[in-house]
Amino acid sequence: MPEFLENLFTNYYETGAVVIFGIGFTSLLMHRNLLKKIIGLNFMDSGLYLFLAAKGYIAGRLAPIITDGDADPTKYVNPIPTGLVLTGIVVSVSVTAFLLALTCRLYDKYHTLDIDEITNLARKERD
Amino acid sequence: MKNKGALSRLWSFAEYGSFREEEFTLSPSDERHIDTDTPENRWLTTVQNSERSVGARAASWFSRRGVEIFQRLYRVAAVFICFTLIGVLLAVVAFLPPFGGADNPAVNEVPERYVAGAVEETGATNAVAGMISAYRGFDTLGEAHVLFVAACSVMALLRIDGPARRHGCLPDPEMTGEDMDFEPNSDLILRKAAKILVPLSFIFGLYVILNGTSSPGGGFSGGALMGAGVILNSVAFGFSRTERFFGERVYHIVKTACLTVYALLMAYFIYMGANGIYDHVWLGVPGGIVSGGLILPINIAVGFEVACTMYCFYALFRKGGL
Amino acid sequence: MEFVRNFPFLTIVFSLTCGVFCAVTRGKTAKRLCVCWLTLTFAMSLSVLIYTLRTDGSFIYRMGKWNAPWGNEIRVGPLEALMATAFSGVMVLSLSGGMSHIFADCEEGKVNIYFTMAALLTSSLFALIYTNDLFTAYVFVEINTIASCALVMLKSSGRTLVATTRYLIMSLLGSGLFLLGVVILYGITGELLMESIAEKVQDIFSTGEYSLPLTVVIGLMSVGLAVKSALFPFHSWLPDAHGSATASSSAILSGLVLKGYIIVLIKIFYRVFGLRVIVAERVSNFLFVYGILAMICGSVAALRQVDLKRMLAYSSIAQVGYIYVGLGMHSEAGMVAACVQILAHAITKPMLFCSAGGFMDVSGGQKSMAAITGAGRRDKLAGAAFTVGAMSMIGIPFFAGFATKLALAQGAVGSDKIRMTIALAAIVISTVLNAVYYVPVIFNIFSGTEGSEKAPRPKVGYVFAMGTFMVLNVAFGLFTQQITDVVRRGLQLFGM
Amino acid sequence: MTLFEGLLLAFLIICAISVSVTRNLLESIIIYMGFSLIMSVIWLTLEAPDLAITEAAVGAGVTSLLFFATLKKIHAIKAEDAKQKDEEEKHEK
Repeated sequence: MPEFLENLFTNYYETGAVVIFGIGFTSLLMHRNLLKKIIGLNFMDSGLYLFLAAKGYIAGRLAPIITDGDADPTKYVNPIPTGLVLTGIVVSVSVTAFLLALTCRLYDKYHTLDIDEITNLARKERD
Repeated sequence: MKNKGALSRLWSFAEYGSFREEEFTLSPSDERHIDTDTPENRWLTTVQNSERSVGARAASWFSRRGVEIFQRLYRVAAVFICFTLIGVLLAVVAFLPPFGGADNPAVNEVPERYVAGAVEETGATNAVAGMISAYRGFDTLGEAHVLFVAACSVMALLRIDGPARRHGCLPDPEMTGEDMDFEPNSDLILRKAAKILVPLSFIFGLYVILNGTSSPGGGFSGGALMGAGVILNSVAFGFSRTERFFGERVYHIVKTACLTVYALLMAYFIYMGANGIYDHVWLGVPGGIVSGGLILPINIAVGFEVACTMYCFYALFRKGGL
Repeated sequence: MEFVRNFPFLTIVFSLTCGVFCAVTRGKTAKRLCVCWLTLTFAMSLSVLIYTLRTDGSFIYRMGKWNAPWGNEIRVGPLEALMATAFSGVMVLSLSGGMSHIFADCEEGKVNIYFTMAALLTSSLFALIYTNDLFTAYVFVEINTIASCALVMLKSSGRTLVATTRYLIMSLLGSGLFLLGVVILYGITGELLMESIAEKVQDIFSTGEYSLPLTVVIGLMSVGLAVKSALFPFHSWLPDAHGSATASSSAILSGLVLKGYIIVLIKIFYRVFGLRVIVAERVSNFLFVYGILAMICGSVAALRQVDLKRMLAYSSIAQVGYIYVGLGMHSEAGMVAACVQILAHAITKPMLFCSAGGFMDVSGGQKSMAAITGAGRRDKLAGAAFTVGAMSMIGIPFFAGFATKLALAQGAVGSDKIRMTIALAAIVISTVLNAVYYVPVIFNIFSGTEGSEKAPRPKVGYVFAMGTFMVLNVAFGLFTQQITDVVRRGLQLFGM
Repeated sequence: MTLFEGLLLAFLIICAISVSVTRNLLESIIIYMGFSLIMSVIWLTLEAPDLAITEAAVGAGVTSLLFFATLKKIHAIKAEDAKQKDEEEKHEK
């Protein structure tokens, strides 16, 4: 068990990332308020990206911007996770905008943000 | 059959926290249709009848007691599932290679070449820019289109066509008098600050885009900065002032042009690369503005697309149109 | 290099551009642009299929100047080309089969966005079929998710909005889990390309160093993609989304979108982890059990529906169960059965949804069972198509559905005894249940008087789509052996 | 682990939890904004300046703005509802 905790402490960024991911996942799954669900989604994504970026960090190295023509790979951190997270951030802002637009429309129609209530109201109407 | 009913209720409840199927079967509109007792429908009615009476009783019982019990149960179950998820993931983290280690599996020949070959092969001194727009350019093409898909969806949801157009979703502009959009001369501090900040964010955004090959940033971040500048402009001075230079027509032209140019550049690059044809792209001076070969035009195209999309999101949310 | 090798890449990239152009044109122009381009992609995919069959091999297409672990690449073999051909063909047919509904259900100024979404969806499906890189798969999974949600949402009634919200939330949970799987896998192997990961995974598996993370990764990816493809316990978003959308959207979503994610899952099983690891980790057992449950429960739920489209949606859940049972048999015959089922369902379910759209047209826009009584006599084409589709779903010989049941039974006979018993029993029960809920509908649509409502003059596209679907279905039933051979050959090349 | 990094991570987790706890939507959005800003500092400590810029512009900037715009719209609809209700009541009297 102490070894387990020690490992967790060594991988502290990943540990934090996983906890944030879990909290975000919980909010996305459980919250009935749509806005909080969306914030939860963003937390979940941030947790994921933190995890991914932590995989690319190498202690004591610099950001992968080559200065003075010194292209020695052992001096810079891994650029792959950074690039992937960049893609991920854009994806998550797109999804957030889409969900928020849906929220606006739903609130306009049903005057509530509670997804369960909205579902019940929607079921009563004829499509 | 009834067990299945209860089971499926449980499942649907477990996933969404509400009972769905029974309610649907019993929704008044459907009942009305089945109850039209024409001879042609009789088979259907008999099929449904026996089940429905039992189902109705069960449903009413559920709606009285079950909902509360299951709601509580569902919360407990969900919390349990989430804690299990976190626990499992923590266990995984404990077994992963140590953070920041120089001999982790992720440190292999792939990132090595991205760093070592960045200047010679892509002409970009920022290895991240070289990686996302040259080595793995196809991913980034997809990413730009994710943003485009989202912009189209938001437009389909929130754009208001027809006479109500000008006032947006807010039905009467006088009613929301405090609303800044419709009362441009609202806040002195904001306007004074915007006078300085708007040009600044434009310039900074352009700087980030143009220097994306040799310093942190690139199309996406620079575009977001420029988009923020346009948004700030319309917050401080009202939409009418932004519309002078940025209306729906401009938006469509810029976005289409940027995405088409991007796709064509990428197609050229991929086609040449895959067929082993030498492409006559000058890589430029590493570290300068004109560097990175195709990365610079790609960054510019992406940057303007992102700026347009960000403003488009905001305008659609605030007034239901560009 | 032959020029035909460029076709997969051209279909992916220019479908994106086609979508961009559709967004700035008016409805009618966008329709023409989209349908023409998709027909062209069909022709291109067909020629790629013929090329791969003639050369009897697969090829790797480098997406750029750099070779695989550094650059992106796509991989094309007979199976991929077959899937792409079928998907683009079904896409065109679904669009033209429900064209009048698209124009009726969408707001007038927003019809073009429908075609934008259709083009982007096709592009992402192609990318998912061809890709050889996990992160590319993630990016295109996201495009697929947003575009398919938008297809549901474009018929903007309250119910579709709610259905879209739930669909999107569930899909995002799924993609979150999938991406987490990719990230952990990147952490323990340091690769994103499928082949390189496969090598490292074999090492890890034999040394047992990261065995727990590996198990969790397989679980996360399977659950994530299962949520998105509506495997049984995660299915509840599907009936709402598929039942309330416009006819073409339901057809596309049921026939193609669900399959896209399953293809990614098959790729991951085959090319990333390898069947050996999957069997050893017992993932296939779970998939098998849930597949069986989906077959039974989906059919039972379909039995209880009074709404035609919801019934078809529940039937989709059962059919997805068939695919997962095939995946869970951990034998090659099972995989073949799963692929055959993907194809058969992709050509059958869109036909059923389009004919349901036809019934709604002649029944005053209603879709409950009571309202469509006699609809098959009012719209004879839709009636015929529905009958063919229902026959296929029940599994009458000489229709497409029979082929899958046969392949699945063959797969079951080839695997161990418990699986064989359960699978065969489930196939029989599910066949009976299918008959129980499809046959009354057939009687219903052909019973009663013709009614006063006369069908409007059918559109050319609609007639063409329905006719082609019927011919395809029968042809699939007749040439099952040949198709199965192509799939088997493709799978052999797939694993390499 | 330096104290600074530990503090940042702890702050992130506190933000994530407190959003679930708060009742006020505006508060939770502001908390989200803070979360994004802290996140962009964390990207800097992880030697990823590209991400820091993007997160600051996209996460803390545009996403939060979209949240605010949504909330404002919701409030506008709410206010309108209340007004309508008042008028109806007056009408009844």
